[in-house]
Amino acid sequence: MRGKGSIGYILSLGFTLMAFWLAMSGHYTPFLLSVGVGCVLLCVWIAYRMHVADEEGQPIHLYSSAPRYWAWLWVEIFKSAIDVSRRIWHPSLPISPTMTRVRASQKTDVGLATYANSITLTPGTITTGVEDKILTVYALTREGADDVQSGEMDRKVSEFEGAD
Amino acid sequence: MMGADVLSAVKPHFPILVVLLPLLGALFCALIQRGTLSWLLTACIAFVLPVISGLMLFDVLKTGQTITYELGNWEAPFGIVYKVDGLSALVLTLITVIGAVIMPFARRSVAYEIDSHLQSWFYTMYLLCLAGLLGITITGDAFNAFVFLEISSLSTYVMIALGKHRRALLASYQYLIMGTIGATLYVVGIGLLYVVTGSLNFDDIASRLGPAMAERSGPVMAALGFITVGLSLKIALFPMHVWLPNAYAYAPSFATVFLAGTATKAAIYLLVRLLFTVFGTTVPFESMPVGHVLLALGLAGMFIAAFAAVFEENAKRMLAYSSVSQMGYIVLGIGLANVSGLTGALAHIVNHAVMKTALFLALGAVVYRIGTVRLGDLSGLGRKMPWTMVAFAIAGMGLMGIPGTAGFITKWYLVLGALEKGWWVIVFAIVLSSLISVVYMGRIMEVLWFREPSQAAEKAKDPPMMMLLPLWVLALATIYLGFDTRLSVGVAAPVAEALFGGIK
Amino acid sequence: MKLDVILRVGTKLVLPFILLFAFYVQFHGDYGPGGGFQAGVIAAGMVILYAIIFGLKAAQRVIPQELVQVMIPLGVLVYAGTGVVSMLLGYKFLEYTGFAQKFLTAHEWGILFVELGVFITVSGTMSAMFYAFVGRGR
Amino acid sequence: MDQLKVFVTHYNYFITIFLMVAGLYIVIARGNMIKKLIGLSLFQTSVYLLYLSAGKIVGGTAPIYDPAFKFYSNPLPHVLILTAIVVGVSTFALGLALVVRIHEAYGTVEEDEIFAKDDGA
Amino acid sequence: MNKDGVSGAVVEGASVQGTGLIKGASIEGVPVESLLMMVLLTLLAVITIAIVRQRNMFGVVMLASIYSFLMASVMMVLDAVDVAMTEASVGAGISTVILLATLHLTKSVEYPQVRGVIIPIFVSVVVGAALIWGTMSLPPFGIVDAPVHMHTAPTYLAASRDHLAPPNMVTSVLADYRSFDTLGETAVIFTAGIGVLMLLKGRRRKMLGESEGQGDRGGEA
Amino acid sequence: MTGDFGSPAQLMIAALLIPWGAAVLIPLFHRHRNIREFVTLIAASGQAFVVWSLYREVMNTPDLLRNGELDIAVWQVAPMLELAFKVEPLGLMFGLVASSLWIVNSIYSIGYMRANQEPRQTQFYMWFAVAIGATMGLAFSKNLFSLFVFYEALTLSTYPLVTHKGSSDAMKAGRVYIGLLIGTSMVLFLPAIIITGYYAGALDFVAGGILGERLSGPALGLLLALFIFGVGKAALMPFHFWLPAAMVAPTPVSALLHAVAVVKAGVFTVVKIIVYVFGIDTLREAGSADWLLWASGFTVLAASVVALRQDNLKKRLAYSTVSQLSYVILAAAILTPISVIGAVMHIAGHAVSKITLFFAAGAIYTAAHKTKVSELNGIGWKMPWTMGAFAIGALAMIGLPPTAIFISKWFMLSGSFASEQWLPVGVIILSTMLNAGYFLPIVLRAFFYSPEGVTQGAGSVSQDHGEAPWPMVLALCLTALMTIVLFFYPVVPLTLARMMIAG
Amino acid sequence: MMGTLVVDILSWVLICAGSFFVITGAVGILRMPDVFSRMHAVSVIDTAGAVLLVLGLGLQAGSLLVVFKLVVVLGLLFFIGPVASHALAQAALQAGIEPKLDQDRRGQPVAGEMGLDNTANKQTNDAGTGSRTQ
Amino acid sequence: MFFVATGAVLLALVLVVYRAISGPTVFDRVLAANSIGTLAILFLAALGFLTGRPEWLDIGLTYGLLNLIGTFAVLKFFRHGDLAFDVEEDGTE
Ligand code: NA
Ligand code: NA
Repeated sequence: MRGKGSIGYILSLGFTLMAFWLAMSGHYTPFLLSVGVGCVLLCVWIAYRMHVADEEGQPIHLYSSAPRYWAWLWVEIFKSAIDVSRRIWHPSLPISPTMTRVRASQKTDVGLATYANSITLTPGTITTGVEDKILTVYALTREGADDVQSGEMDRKVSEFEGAD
Repeated sequence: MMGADVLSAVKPHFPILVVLLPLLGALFCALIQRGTLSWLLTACIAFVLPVISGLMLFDVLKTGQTITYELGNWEAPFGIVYKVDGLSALVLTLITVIGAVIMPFARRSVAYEIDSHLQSWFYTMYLLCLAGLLGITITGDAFNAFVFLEISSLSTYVMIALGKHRRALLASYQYLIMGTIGATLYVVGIGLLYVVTGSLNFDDIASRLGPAMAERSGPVMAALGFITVGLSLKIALFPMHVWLPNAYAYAPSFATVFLAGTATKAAIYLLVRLLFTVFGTTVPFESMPVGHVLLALGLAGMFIAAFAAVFEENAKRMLAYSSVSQMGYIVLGIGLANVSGLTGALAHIVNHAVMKTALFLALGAVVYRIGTVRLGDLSGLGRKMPWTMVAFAIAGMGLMGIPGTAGFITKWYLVLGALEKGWWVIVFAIVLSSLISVVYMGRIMEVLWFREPSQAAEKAKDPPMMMLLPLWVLALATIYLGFDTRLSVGVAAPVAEALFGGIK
Repeated sequence: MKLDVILRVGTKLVLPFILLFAFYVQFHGDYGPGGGFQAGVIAAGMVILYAIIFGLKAAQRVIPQELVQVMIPLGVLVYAGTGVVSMLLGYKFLEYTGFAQKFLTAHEWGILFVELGVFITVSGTMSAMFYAFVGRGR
Repeated sequence: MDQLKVFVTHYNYFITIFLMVAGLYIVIARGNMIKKLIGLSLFQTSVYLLYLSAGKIVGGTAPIYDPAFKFYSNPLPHVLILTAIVVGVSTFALGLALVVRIHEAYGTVEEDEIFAKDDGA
Repeated sequence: MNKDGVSGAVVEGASVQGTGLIKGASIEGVPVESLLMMVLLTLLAVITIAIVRQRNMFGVVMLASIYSFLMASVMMVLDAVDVAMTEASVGAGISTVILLATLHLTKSVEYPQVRGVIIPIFVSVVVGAALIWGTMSLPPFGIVDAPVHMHTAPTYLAASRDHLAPPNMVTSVLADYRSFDTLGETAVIFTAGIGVLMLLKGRRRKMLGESEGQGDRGGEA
Repeated sequence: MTGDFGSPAQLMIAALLIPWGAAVLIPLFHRHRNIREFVTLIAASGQAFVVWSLYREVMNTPDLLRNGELDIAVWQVAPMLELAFKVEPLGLMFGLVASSLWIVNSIYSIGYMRANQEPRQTQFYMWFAVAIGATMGLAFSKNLFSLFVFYEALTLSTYPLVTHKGSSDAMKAGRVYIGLLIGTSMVLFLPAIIITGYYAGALDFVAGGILGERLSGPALGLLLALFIFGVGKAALMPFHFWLPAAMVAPTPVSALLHAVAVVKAGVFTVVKIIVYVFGIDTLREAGSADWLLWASGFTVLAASVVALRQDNLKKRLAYSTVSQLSYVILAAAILTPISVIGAVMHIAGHAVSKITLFFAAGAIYTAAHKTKVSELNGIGWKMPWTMGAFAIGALAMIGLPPTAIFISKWFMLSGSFASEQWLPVGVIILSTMLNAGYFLPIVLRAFFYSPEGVTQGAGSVSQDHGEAPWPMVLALCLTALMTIVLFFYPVVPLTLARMMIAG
Repeated sequence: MMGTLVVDILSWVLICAGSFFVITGAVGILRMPDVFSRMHAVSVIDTAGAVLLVLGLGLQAGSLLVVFKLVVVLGLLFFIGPVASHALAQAALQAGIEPKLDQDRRGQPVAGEMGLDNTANKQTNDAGTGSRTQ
Repeated sequence: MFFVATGAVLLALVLVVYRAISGPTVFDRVLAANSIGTLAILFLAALGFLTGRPEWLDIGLTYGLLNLIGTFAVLKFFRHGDLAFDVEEDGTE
């Protein structure tokens, strides 16, 4: 699982890092550019030593399907945010906290992490634990718990993960 | 020819070299990781430093002019400037000489008391502390002084904590707390001064303080108060001395030896520098009762700490309390606010450093031989370690202020200072407290010389030549400085006059 | 599962960027906030984060104890060395003017060197401290 | 109204003083050595505020030159405080290391208990 | 360096203060910046009280980390961007981590209520009173013609403006004008680093005085 | 001008250095006690010879004391503080006494230390030499600073001697000894010196004094008090009790304390200060020394009364010393030239007679192991030489002819009569009676009482012990002889005293 | 001219909305009954509040550099938010703190991949007293 | 409009600080600390725009990164006490 990454992951990391540097820098003198290249190389080397330049650290295979998934997630997030806000401002604080467990259908750890984090990102639900592909979820309301258990997000993440 | 060329090329850099050499030495010691090699390096550096500072002192005295060195070539209020005048040259020379003299002692003492894998780092700390103290003494910048104060403080905390007894840790912790409070109060004071004058350079602040004082006296006075209290903590002025006895008692012998002679002296230097050069005597001694406060605390310290020393059972702690008491003399001399008093105080900085270092060196040798300094264990050591103990006795007499020793000279000037003010009570107080010092030194001498050897002392013998040498150099210096005062009073008197002349 | 997947995946993603961000802070100190100290702390932060998630031994495999230990004096040496070099060039200690023809360039070089020194010492020290604290008693 | 003005224009200093006093209070009044060190840090932190407040110009900007701006707060206090922060964290780390060792040697980090174990030395 | 020329230029604009960047923004004559800062400072004070009162060490750590964030925000308002960055990284990051490590090593979580409060309060009040007395006549916050802004600062600004130094004056002062201070600062870190290693590296050894009958004075050196 | 053995200045330097040389040499012969003691004897003889030669030079050319030839500035320590030596009549007289008695005491010591098998004899001889060295420095001091340096050196060098036995009693006595002497000197003497320096601007001993009109009467009196009580070695009550306490020391040490050096240094200092710092005339005109008559008179009488009640022989001798020392102070306090001559005479006379008494006491202890007066019945017949010498010493203490002290008392009385001061007259007469009261019984017991607790006849008693070892007897006979010689031939002290008064 | 006005209005809307969510979240942190429920309020700030606010600011940025940095900030917030919440929830549970639950479905069989029978779950309303299988 | 943003964040900050102080559990404080970290970042962003120098968002990034490290440290502290706990080393999980 923690084997050293292939050359593809390393290149990907290098390019991403260089892009990051260029975007952040704002000063494009020869000196700073060469320093940038040097720093990126150093970072890549250390990342390589740390075994983080692998399919977990550089999920290049997911880049293509990401936009669609994120767009869907955004809508979910805002819907939930508005719901939670409504409950917060409601004088009687109408919440019904619920703990539940759901099975995740993702094949990889990245996919699993994406699923768990998506649950947490969505206001109203939090993943409190991951054990053998079973997520423990804490929801602010029963409806929230029902939504998670309905498995729609699970499917979306699996699609996102599985799309080639 | 070559040598002269090199010297003339290097000479302008003397001020920075005094601080830079120990700093570089510390770095290399940290990289070397070999105890003996580090010691060798440290010793080489420690012996070069007094030459440099001695040459500077000589220059300053001969020409009567200050040596300045602009770091990064940025002139005074914009950058940091090193400045060597009589006062700083005196203290620089003192610290470097002490730092060098004790080096032969270091090797075996450190090898005996510090774990072998830490020895090289220990010399790192020593050199850092040295660099810090020298930096405080040479800088002309108030904030730079703080930075170097902290270098010396942090390295001191570490050195103290390396004592073998667990109380060393506690002592270090307590010193860390109090020392940090002191340094922070100092920074607050400097900050207030900066706010009203816009400057950090000692001379520049001094020249801008007049108008600032006229406009806003509150911050200036508050600054004075904070700086005085802050530095008093580092000086271990009563009642802010509580960190010192344990720190000196439980630190490794070599650390104690070094600190006892130098650490508080650099802080005193800084206080004198600020009170006289920056605040210019009028503010501290006329507008505010700083002089009287120092006087009162100095007196209280002289007595209370001396009494504590009388009843102490641990020889190192006894000497540590004695240090607090002796600091009282110095502060008293400052508080007298006249030339004689200040001369006495400055001379005592030198004299006390010499005597106290010698005393702690002797105790260091005792630790090396019998591993304890409990008074009960020292019985009869005079006969078992005669060379060590005769030197101890000589330095001890100096501490009592017996004429013919360095300690007497100090008291002479302090009493003259008090007489000039017509303060008879202080005359007698000085005299009475020397009597107490006779009592506690007498107590330890009696144990050493006139009792049958204890079990611990039975097998003791004089330490190796290397450890005796520094001890004897300083013991003889105690007598020498009691007769030839050109190096103490001879420098201190014109310096004191200059410090007072600055405002007239 | 040996490591919490959420933490592991997240950390892996972000680690190289932390380090690069540290370098960014280091080298853009002339134009914006930052410099050797801040960069050093952030870089050490990366080491610490790695150690927290993957364990001390793993961290010490990547950034060995000996390395951080040498970095502590090395940075100061770089800093002081800059000053020594300026002295050897015939200028005062830490006077950068001799490093290049143009005043500004020379001083930028000087600043670069000393900030580098700060970075090395700070990152080394912070990592070493972390190692020392969490390594105590094991 | 004048008093209000003084209050407003010196509010920074008052808070500085408050932080300082609070830090000092913790150092003196608390026996837990870790808490003491935190108090010490607070005490030091207050100094930052003192310096930085003095360096600020209302309507000014950060001292990073840009032709669009005319007033810059004074950079010198910033530099000094950077140094002070470094000193602070160094002291703090060293203090904590000492506390760790003290705990190993005494089995506690409560000053009173330690003094009791060491019969007041 | 012609300091007078530069400082003159700055003082010239003294009359237009408050019209700088937050355009005309002031509420009841109090500039917006001051207002923001007063709120943040008040929060800082409140957190401080909480730290004083909190006896759970873990809670203290968290409050201290909050304190750092607030302090860093204050620093931002005070235009000290470099300092804010440092405070955030040190206060919220390194300090917290090391503190937590210490808490683990010392098992110190909750400490007992101890000690009298009279003396501490007395000392604190004296220090506070002295400071209040000292600061009452300090220049008001934020004015342009305080001594601090008239003396050396214009030179630093001029150098950056005239392209004799990098735009970030903090960098040029830190690493050039006062680079020796920074060398000292680096040496402080070095000292602390080596010091911590000396104290904590390696195996735990028994120290004198740790044996049975603690408090005996035997074998002390 | 050069004498037979070098110029006067060379003699003076030799006089100052010989004891120190001995102190260095003695420890080198730690293992060879004969050589060690030979060194002591040679040094003592050399010392005496040198000082007497110096005296001869001075007598030959009295200008020597005034032309600055015997005036050696060793080192300027600081402004006003100068380590300097100068020979003047009083100091020369003290030097003569001390160096002469060193020989005798050395002879006696050899006998005493060997007979009693005392431990650490090398240390004893070494410290003794150091003490003599300090005494010489003190005697020839040119100023108060130098005098004080050697005054303290004397105290410190005699401390190991006082505590020589190392017993807890000895330690306790040592503590009292050093505590009182260092204490008074630090707390009173030293400030007095500094005050003098501050007001007079100098610390030199100058004929007629250096203070002049600078201080008013009461202030002058106060300063005088600081000096007199500060010189604890003069043992003016209430700072006298170190002297009886120090009796635990071996007899040669007691001799050193009471006769050769320590207490003599005390009264010497007092006289020197009164004469050369204050000036007799200054003091008399200011009337600042009247209290001193009372104080010293009280001590003379009170100490005598205490001595009457002592059974321990050495204690009785000690209190006698306290009393006799105050004679010197009393004489000086009369403030007439003639009484001051009496003071000088008394220093010499008391030295030789009191050393005789102590030698005798030590001989009794060595031979008979007796320390109490009540045990001395009939001892005179077993130790005739010793007790004979003792009788001479006792006569001297009472002030009867043909002993030296008769002369000094005579001068004192003359001075009082001349200045019509009746208090000293009364004191001297009364104390003479008291002296007789505590010394005559000893002599009577020794020769006329029969031994107690001994049932056998007088003939058999003489078998249990005889005289002490011969060096001791020799020494005490010599000193007894000196006591008498000084009566018939008082020219040396007298001349010097007159020279002193003449200035 | 028209363009800037539109951008300004859009900014206003976004910033106001963002501010609303930020304050809402803060109020939630105050009002919610226990630490777990408060986490939900936090995530309102972390997500909706932050995004809207940053978007509103981004429209006013004027330079691509600032926009990019804003994006990075946002990314970081998105990253920190869930990870921190997850970490905190885990830590709290680890420390033995139990959420005040209206319903605890942990004891029930885990819903399979198909995500069925949530109706069955609704019936068992055992208010957190259900036995935990671990 | 930047003032609105800054003010809103500040108001939120005040509320969260209240939570930080009142607790009641340490986890409430951790939660508050975390939120304050987020709010501080938003505050910095808004303040940058308010004062006309929005480019110093680097500081916000620094906040975020170190806040993350701090949070992870807290988690590790509660899960294992020991910050350097390593599963492979101890193997008890
Ligand atoms: Na959520
Ligand atoms: Na910078």
